[in-house]
Amino acid sequence: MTRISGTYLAKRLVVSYLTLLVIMTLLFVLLRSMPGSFISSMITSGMTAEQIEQIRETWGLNEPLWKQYLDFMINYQTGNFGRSPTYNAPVADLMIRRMPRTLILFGATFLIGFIIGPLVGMYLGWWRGTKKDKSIFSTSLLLYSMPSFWISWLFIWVFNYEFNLLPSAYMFTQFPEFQWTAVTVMRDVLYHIALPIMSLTFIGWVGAMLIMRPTMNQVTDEGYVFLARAKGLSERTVMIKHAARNALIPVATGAVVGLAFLIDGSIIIENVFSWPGMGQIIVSSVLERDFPVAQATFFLLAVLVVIMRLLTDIVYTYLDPRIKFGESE
Amino acid sequence: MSEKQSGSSRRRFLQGTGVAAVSAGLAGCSGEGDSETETTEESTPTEDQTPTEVGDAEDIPEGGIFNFGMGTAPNTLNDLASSSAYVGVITDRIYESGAAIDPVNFEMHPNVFTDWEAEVLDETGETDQPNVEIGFDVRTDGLTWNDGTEFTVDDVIFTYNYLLEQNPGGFAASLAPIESVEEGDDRDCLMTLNQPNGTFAYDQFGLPILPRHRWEDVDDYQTYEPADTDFGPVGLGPGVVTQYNPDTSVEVSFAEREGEYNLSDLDWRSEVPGVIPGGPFVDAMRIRVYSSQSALHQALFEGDIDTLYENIRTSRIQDAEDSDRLELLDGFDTGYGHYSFNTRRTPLDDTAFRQVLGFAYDDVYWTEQLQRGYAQEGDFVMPPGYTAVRPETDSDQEVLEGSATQAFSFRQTSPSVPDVEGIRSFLTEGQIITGEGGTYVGQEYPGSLTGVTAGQSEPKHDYSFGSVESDVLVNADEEPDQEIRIDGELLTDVHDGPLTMLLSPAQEAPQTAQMVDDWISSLRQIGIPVDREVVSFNTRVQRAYGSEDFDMFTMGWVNLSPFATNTLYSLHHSDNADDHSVAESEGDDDNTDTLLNNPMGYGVFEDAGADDLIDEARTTLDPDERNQVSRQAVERIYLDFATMVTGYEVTKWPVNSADWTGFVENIPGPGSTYLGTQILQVHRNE
Amino acid sequence: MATGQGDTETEGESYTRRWEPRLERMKRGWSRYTEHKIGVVGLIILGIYTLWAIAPSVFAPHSADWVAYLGEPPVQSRMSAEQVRSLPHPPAFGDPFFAPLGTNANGKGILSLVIYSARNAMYIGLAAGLLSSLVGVPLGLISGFYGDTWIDEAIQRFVDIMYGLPFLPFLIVLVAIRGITTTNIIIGIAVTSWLNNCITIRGETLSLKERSYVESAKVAGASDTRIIFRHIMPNVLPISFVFLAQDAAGAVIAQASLAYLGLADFTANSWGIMLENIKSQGYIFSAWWWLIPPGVALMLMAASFYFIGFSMEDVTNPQR
Amino acid sequence: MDRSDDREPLVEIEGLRKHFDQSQGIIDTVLGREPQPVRAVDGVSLDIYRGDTVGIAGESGCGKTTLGKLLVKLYEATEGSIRFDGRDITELTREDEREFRKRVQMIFQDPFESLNPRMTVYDTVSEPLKINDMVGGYDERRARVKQVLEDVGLGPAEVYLDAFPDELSGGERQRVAVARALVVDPDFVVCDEPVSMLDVSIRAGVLNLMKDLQAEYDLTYLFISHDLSLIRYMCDRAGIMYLGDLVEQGPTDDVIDDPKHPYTEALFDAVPDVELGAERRRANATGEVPSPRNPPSGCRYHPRCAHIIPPDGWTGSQEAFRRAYQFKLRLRRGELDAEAAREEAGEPAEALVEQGLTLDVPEEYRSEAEIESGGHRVDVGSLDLPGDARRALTEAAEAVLGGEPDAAVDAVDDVVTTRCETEAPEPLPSGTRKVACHRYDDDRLEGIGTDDGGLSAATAED
Repeated sequence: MTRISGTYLAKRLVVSYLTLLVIMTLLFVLLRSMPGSFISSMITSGMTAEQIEQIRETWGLNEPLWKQYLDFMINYQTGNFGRSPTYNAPVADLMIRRMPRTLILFGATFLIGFIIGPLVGMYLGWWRGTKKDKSIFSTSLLLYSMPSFWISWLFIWVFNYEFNLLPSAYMFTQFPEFQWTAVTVMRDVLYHIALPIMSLTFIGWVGAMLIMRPTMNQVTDEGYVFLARAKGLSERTVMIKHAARNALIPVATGAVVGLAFLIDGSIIIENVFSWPGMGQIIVSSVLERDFPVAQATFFLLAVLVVIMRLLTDIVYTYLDPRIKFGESE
Repeated sequence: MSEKQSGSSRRRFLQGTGVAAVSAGLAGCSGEGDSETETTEESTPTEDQTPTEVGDAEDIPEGGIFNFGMGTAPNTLNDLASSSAYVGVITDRIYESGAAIDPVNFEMHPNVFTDWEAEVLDETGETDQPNVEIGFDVRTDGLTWNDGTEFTVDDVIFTYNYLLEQNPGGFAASLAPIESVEEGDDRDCLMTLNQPNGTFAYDQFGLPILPRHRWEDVDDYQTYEPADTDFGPVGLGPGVVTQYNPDTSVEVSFAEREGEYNLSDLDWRSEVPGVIPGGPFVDAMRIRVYSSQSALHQALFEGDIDTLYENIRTSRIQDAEDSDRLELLDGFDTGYGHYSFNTRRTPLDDTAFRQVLGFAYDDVYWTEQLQRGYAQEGDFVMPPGYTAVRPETDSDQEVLEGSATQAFSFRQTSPSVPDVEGIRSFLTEGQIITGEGGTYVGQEYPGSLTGVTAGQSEPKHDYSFGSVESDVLVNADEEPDQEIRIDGELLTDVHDGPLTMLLSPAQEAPQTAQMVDDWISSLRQIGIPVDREVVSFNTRVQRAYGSEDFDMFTMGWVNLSPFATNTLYSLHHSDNADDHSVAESEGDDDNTDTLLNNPMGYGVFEDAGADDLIDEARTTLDPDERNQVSRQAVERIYLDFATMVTGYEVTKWPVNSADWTGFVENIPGPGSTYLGTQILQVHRNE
Repeated sequence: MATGQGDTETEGESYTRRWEPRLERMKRGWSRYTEHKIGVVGLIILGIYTLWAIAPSVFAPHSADWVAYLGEPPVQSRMSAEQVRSLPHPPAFGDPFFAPLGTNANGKGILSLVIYSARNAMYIGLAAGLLSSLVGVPLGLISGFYGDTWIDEAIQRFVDIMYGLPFLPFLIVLVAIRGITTTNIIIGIAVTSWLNNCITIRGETLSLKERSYVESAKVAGASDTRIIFRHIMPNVLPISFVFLAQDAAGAVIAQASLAYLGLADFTANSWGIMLENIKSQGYIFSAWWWLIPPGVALMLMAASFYFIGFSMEDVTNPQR
Repeated sequence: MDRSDDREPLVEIEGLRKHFDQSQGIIDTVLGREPQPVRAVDGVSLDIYRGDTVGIAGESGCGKTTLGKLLVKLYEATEGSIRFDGRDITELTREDEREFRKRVQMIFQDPFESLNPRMTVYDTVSEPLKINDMVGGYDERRARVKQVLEDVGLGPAEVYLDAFPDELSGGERQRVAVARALVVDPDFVVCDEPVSMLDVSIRAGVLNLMKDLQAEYDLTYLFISHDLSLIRYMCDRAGIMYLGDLVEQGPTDDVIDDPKHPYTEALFDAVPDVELGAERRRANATGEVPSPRNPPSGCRYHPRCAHIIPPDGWTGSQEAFRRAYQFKLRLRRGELDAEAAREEAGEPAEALVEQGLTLDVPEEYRSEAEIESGGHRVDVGSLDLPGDARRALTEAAEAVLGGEPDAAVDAVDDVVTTRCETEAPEPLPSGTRKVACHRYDDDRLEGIGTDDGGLSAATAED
């Protein structure tokens, strides 16, 4: 069982880092190519040229672009994300405040989606071609085709507007009157997260299912499954213990795709449900040309994606000992 | 009109997401309630300078928490650095200013300053205008900072000098005329202005008073964040910030304020109809932030909040009326929506041509169809609630209704169909509405109300109509039969392409987009090649106000001054316009990327401008005289038609009347501009 | 040599004989496709949408400019205040007007708008799908064919970088830079969605080029171009069609998401815009006839693309 | 020998090497890391005569397929030369290359992979004609294709012309592959395991067909297979490959009946059915095939060799040396299990020596003690191990137990040495063939050595 070699890991880390640098460069160029600037909302009638110059200086816009670029690249190496003009606060504070909220939403959705998805995919792959498979598969494709905001509205309509069962805004009760204990806070968060998660996972699990189904189907033809069956093990045992384990590998890699879905989904969902995370500000910061915030959110999401890619590679090796990275055959 | 700018001493943007849904039926109507009230002397305070115990207040039940909702997050508690109206919802509870305006009569009253007196000096400063010295006294008795610290005259002097030194963008216009503020001999303080200003109590006394012990050490106001300090922002106001989660919720407590607050007990309050002295009566105001208007309204109807910022959206008015819990309070617009034209460009340089653009604007479609009656037809650059400076004042015409306000109303052959032939002959016959009475495109015009005339007496260009040739019109769905010629040439040749209207993406203002469509369609039917370009708010601000690179654009103003002069100066005076005619020849000193509020270039050219009237109004100290000149300026601006006022909103402010009472109605911006008044007097129902 | 057997055939006959087997093959492929019910359903749905897109006026009860109470343009009158207040109007069948799915707040018929919007969605879906295939497939082919060279490395690093830019926010920036028009939205979607195509096609090409039929073509002297176009491309195309279908579905949904965020061309008739309008005008919970149809139409279009795509995958994938 | 005298070789291979670079990432290049190539073919020299069928045999991974592909120019050689019909094929002009492509063809192993699933039989078979512009019109081409198809036994051709590969059986496919190779009327065909993927029942048909076609088309074959019986059946001459090099080549019958190289010997031992009725044995070779990325020095086979040559002064038996050498190898690879030795009863160093002297070979070659202990120990006493060697081993074992592996290696290095480890043997003529083994160095120079009585197979007779 080869594990990942140190040099391979080091190499991947270096490549990931370089990739991030390029992404940052791209980000800088893209964001600065947008017309307009946050400075528009700060400059007012009657201001003197010096005042305007002073504002530009405060926000570092008077520097030549290459200098701004260099500052950006260098500052980010030291974790200095700058200051947001629209929030009048260090961007890092903003990120620290909002990132965990988004990660909670991400994490929960990811977990649920990647439990339901592969399970259903396993089932469908195993029974591929049967009526059950066909009907469930086509239904799930229908779900997959729904715009996430639309399904959110439908859920809010049913669960909030009509029956008032679940709240449609915030991550927890604002101005709570109950005692703050671990249990109450937990319950409160669960109560609030229910609708956003339902909306996201309602669509999200299909992605994992789509990956699981064909690979599961493929492994059913493999010898070891045949062998397990021949041994007289029950269908269920064979399906879960022998086939599914091996079919999980592509699902692990598919997690990156799932992440992309989550990022897109969370932008929409956070906006629909007043969930105060990263998704909310990423759109508004672009629209308001708040470059420091936009840069930081994009950057952090890129870091997330890059880390996930790395992790999936590692998970990959552990799931499938046949695959060796950085090892010669 | 989803995005607006505020034209008061503070420029505040309602950020893109806030729907400024126009509301309120015409029933119960505009200006009627208090239209007789004249704007009175505001430079001299009313007599009462000491707080009095108000008998009524004792009967008013105190306590309770008032829940407030907003659709945009307040990003900071730094009142100086922010221009967001949503920040003001919080900071206006914290900071007080020298003088206060009452929302009913628009009079200036003592607030932190007890009384004042202005004297025009002989000497002149850098400007050619005579300097003015204002002496004022400061209320130090019975008033403390909200952290309990003692308030002194020194704080006031510090504030003005600090602001002069830092010159925050939002206050620049009010600070510019201030020469100095120092300790006085007879009076507590002496302020010197470099020019006479009849509305100094509104402008210069409207600046927030800052605590020296907090701001002294702040070297750069822009990066200071009061929310990060252990107490939060310190001011003279009734509130303290006790919880601040800018993304979701903020609590402003009145019960937990340290020290004494007596500004709501001032005598003048009991004399203003509808105003209840003695507040605030609630323990706290809790502000919840929602990420969308849908969520915000959802919360209102679910009872999570008692009211929301600004307005209820049109689509929920019926629901609110059906609700037992909610009541809709009527109010007025504090600004106007407009289409503005770049008078530097041919043929927009011609008043006659611009007036035709007005003939094509279907006001009724806008107010009745798109806004469902929750908007008023636009005419003058002062909203109908500011009666003192409306040209109808001193005439027999009703506000908004008189035929003199209908000079540029939609010319139609049958409902919603433009009178193409009539409009074309208006142009070809060389007609122009100068202010003289007459019949223009089949509609009577009685002549101007104030006797002013337009800057131009006859058209600049020779207009004719010929075969359709420009691409825009050839491909147009409207299929016009003729196209306009300007001095014998195609518009697209004279102007280098069709006229282009800049408007926002329809995300929150689909009605505006629809209206522009309808207007463009009418213009095309007439034979004028017009196109449309969708650009985001920021881009539009930059294109229009920054580089003046536009033909026409749509936007709106809120929070205009009820005293007109300041607003007229900053929005319609040539001082606030870049003169691009100079750019080509001599240097670009006169052309900056500064966001100047007069992008039309109105007043830059001789044939269209109200500079003289505005200048006169600004330096006139007598209020009556000043208002009269202002009215003339307003009508001149109307006739010159560099900016087309498309409408005023009818405000419907939803409040939870089942639990709360004490609101003032029929004032401008009841849920926004004068939200402070409401918060001071809201109290529990018995 | 072997013509001695006496089979003298004309040009035409020989031509038919050459093509017959291909037709036969297509027929067989088709019959294999039709075994997948969802594929057929997808085709039927898409067929209906295509008809809507080509001739909406035949199917819609009104034109897209029709307005409740007033009828088709040119309109010579206005709605009364009461009429305006009745909007958005629930489904009506002749009294006071005919609008089987009701109207929106401006009095436009929902059914008509839904039908007229098919063209926009079709256009965006197919154009974006095609465009992203046109980028992704050649890049994947090149990357795979020159696997393990600097060309491949460069393309793969580029893909890595693009993966690091989250799709929707990146799209927002692109649209912000280039302006909000349908064309730019399509370009934006294509620019961000070719990655999966590229990676899959690359993998496929990598394995195909190791097949011995490619080697035997090389032994016979085939050029790189011939190998790519004659041997690899035909084996890769079916998958790229699958991706085209999936990209098209993704594009339709992405456009709706952009519309939700207010970044779509509002003058176009589109389902996303209809949904954006119901949000911005505030009728989400009060006009189900306006909320449901555009969403269902969108869902069915995306689903039909998915249906077709996955059925094709089954057909082209010889596994089963 | 007789055949080679009167004919010109069609293909002459000299010192051919093909090294595959492990893909070099940017990072490696930046860091200047040395690539460690896979030495797939490493110094092959071989002549193939017109009309011959030359077989190449060897375990999978020994480089025989690479050799085949080098011959048809699918790969460029890293070093060495291939001359086809007198011309170096690495220096062909465009025109010559065209000619070369017509004259040299290859038949691949897997008929399921070697036919493009999206091309009909006609398209596939006619493709080389089209590429090389060989036959004029469509009809002519079609006729040519039909004829070849019928030649390969796919008649009537009409039935097959428009068929797709997935409609054909494996045998039919391979016949199509043969037809494709023959359609250009080549001189030389490389057959890479042409029947290994086919059912046993149809192998003979295809093989016989190939034999028939050889006569009909006047072909020269290079026949690559791991199956020695096939080689024997098909080939006039055979070459045995090990780790990229030919260790022995000569007339098939000679090579098979009388293998000279220890590897050949082991290889044939491994094949039970070379001679029917012969006693079934397993290869007397230790361990596994080493990585071609880092092949052993000297004779590549020496670590596994049963006949490894003791140094001149060796007083013990050859078997004892072989075991002592295994001890040294284990020592170097760090495979000696000190823990296990400590747990054993008795002296740990002794136990370690016993452990190190075991042979990882099939049971029939093991000593009794080994069999008893399950391959973990040998009875040192029964081995004819010279005293100094014995001492060196014990010393080394103690060093290992003391945690000084370097010292351990030093201890045995001087005592347990062999020419096989240090000198690469040249393929030298030995009778009718060429053998690359040091045992035959002396043979050529001064007759066969006398001290290799341990040889289990027949010794060389000349």
